[in-house]
Amino acid sequence: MNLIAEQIETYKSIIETEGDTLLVNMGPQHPSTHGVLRLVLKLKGEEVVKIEPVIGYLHRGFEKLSENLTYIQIVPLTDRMDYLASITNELAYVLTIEKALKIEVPKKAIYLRVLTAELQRIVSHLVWLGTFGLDLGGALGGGSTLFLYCFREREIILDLFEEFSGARMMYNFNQIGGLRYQPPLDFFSKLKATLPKLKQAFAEYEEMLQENYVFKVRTKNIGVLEVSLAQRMGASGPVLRGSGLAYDIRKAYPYSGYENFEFEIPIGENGDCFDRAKVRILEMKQSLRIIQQALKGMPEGEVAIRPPVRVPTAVKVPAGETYMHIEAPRGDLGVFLVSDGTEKPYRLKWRAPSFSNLAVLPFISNGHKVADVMAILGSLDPVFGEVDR
Amino acid sequence: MSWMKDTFELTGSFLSAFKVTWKNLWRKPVTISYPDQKRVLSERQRATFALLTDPKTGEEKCTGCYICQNICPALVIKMEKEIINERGYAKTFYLDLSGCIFCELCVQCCPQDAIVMVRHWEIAEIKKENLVLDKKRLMENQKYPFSTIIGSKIREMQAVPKPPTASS
Amino acid sequence: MNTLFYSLVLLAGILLVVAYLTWLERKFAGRMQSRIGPQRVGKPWGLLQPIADGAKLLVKEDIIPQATDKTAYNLAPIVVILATTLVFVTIPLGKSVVLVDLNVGVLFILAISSLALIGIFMAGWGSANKYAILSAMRGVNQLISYEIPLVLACLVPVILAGSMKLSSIVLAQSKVWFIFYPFLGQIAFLIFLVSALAEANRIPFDITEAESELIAGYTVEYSGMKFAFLWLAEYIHLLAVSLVGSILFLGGWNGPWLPSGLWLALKTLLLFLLILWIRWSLVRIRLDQILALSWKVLFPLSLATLILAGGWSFIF
Amino acid sequence: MTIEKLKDKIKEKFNLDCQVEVGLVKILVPKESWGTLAEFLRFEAEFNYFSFITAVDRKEKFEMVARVENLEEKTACEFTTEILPNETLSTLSELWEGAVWQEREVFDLFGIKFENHPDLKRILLPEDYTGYPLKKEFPLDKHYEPYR
Repeated sequence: MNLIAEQIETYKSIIETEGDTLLVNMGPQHPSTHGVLRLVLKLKGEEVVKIEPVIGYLHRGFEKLSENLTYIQIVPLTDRMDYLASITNELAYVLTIEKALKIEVPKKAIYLRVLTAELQRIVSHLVWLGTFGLDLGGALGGGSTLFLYCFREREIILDLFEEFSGARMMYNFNQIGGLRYQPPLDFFSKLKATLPKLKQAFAEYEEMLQENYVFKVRTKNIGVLEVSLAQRMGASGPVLRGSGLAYDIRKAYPYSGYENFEFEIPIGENGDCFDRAKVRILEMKQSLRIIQQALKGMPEGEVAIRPPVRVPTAVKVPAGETYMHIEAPRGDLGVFLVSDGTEKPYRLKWRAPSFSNLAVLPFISNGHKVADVMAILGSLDPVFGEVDR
Repeated sequence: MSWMKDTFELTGSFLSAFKVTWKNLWRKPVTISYPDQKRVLSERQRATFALLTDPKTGEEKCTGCYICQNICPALVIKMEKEIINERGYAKTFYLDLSGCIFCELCVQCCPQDAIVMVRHWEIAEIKKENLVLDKKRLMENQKYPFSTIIGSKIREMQAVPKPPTASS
Repeated sequence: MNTLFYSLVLLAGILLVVAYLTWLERKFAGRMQSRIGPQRVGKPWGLLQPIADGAKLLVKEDIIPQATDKTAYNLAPIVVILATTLVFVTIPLGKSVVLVDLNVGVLFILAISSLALIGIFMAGWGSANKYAILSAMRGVNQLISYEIPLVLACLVPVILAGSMKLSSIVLAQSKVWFIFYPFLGQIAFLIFLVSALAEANRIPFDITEAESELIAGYTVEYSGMKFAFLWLAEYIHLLAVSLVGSILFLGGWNGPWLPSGLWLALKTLLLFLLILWIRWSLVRIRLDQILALSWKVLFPLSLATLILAGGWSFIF
Repeated sequence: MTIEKLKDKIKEKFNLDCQVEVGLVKILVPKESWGTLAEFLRFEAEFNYFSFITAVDRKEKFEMVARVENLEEKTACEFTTEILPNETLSTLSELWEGAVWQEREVFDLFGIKFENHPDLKRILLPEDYTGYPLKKEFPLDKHYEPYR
């Protein structure tokens, strides 16, 4: 009898209870927190009563660092923000500086930027799809089948990037005023050869997920995000479009020649996990469409307006404020630059889409089961390099 | 009879999932068994660095001009200059690979094409100190194949590409 | 003395077979995922991989966290592996190759194998870890709900054969295997397969060790040989499920041309591969959906099947 | 509401001059009317989408910039105010929920406090951290003891 009483005391101290709720701390090291997120869950049985994300484990002081580097030195650092979509980060930064300097880049550079940004979008969404499968406990695969399929396809594109820039993930590929190099001579033919493979793979995924009853059961009506809340939260990208608002910066504020390309904006209906997933899968197909158009219309010519810079202080931005936002794979990636006429930015604020998207999590996951929280988190697709900067 | 419909859909989705895995069961594995097979590296591979000597005269190309040290965003290059016979040399040259972000800016800005990236990526070390490449080790790295991106070539690479001539 | 010798042989045989079943699973999953699978230890196909794994787990440090309930924590792996291994006592592996051919074989198997639940709960509770406790709760929920359809599905062959003795059930299938009985056989087999998967905690029912939310469930605090026991128990259970399934529904060692033992092995292997295929192709279902599947679909269906089986044996 | 109309309305209501670019209004507001202007922008001008709020350290004062957008009409508004260090600013989080985390970030990195903020604590840095790294006075070159 005494032993049992002792045991009860022990467990009381171990399991922190509040009424009949259980406080569970998930992360920062946890299989499905997509990096280093900590979630403090308050559970009632299996049901989530309260959820609080704790972020900042990957904070590298990016904005402070930028204030102490020159405009040219920052370009390779931007790769490290959203490490799954490096090129779009570079593009956002480079376009901001070009906007502030009011320079135009050659047409071939514009086309190549669009081409690579869309390839990058596919890469990023493939990683999302694979990890979303893992979060669901393996949509198609006890943990990892879909994940490995997605990475198999991603590898093809990364090989292409490697041919182009010599690096697989951190490219340092855009420069202020164009691109750093021409693509290798056989780049376009290789890319053309891979497109049918990708197309077939996407068709497989779409069939597999959209028509899959189990996938539907796990994602439909889970984590419903209303469109008005999504707007007020500043959620963007597939999260906002999944809620049913056809807002895409590529269409709304065309940058880098996106007005020359034809594509559709896929939207969802309810704003649940299924819609967000659907939007992303359809977006990959639209990206393929843009790539095909870019390949068809690829002009000849130079890719940069100036030879590569040799000194770090070569670029000086006139004093003023510049804001530029582009449609990154995760949404509205904005760069707010305050310059004071020197070679270093006075303040460089990154409006990271993952940050705003992740803030939605506590609003939409209450009342769901623990397993659903992971599905919702996966469908928001945060990347912690970008959330924590 | 919604549960009947559900059950049918359930079975159908199981079958479609089985179909995909079945198809993939007969595809060839994409794995490259690393130490036995190695993947073909791209010509522009960025992996580690080398300091070059001029193949004709056998002299070091680096003149110790500090440009790469100044442009490095990660501050991993440290060098000292000395002047012998009215020509600059790098007396010491340290490159800390553990902090390097492989952005290639140092290669891009080198006016003498003295520092290049080499296509040799098996650079893991047990001790962190060994990742600091000094001048001697950088010179030794010349034995590996170079990446095609070299400071003076970047300008050419931005221009309109010429189709390969018949001789080459 | 003879019995002791045979049981030792049986135990060693089970462990060896199970070790190579894990190898088979890894190889199979690898090919399904465009990978190669184990290939380094024991070239060319990594045939020594299970032995290397076992050696690794044996020499690993056995960490016992301070806050654990030592008795429950230490006893749990033993209970689990005992419960799963004892099942083999009454499973016939050939025409008269059986340790004890019990008159109530089916009952014995069902009763003993559900004892593993107690071990799982002990492991979850004893670990004093929130994930483990959640997992143990889920395990109890799931196993209790799937026990009933499993028992009812197992009763169908019992009714059809008129005996609970496994050898006489096989004997009754010497002309037609039970799975070929129209409707009745297939539905009963399906119910058996689904509930056996749930009992064995395999995907799509592996919510007890759902790695995406509960990390590893009740095994989260175990290391070394204790973890190996829990992990082996899962595979032993799977082997038992495949064996029992092929005996109850697929006609056991009945079959033309080939020797009887080979037939049983072949059927067991096929069933095992089917389970692996399911594991590597499906998504995990949520707890409430699993329970709903059990109580709303499988339970009524299995009752109906039972009545159908009764009618069948009454008529023919 | 078109940009021109918005400009007139702001002139009429708040007596403020706007800087107009294509699809964008930039307003410099005094600190007192920050909250009322935000309310006007949210409910009357229907700028529903909250993009970001941030601060710029101008050494003797902080410049606060917030950007909101109307996604349907593709218009945006950047409103700016200037506050002295140690001054507080009324929160935007009651109008746009997205401001909750963004203002926490500003508080974390600049030390600016927001009135009536529901949950004002550090977000990116550890909770026992002292100092506000995005301030220009934050020492870079000397050893800094960050934790309490």
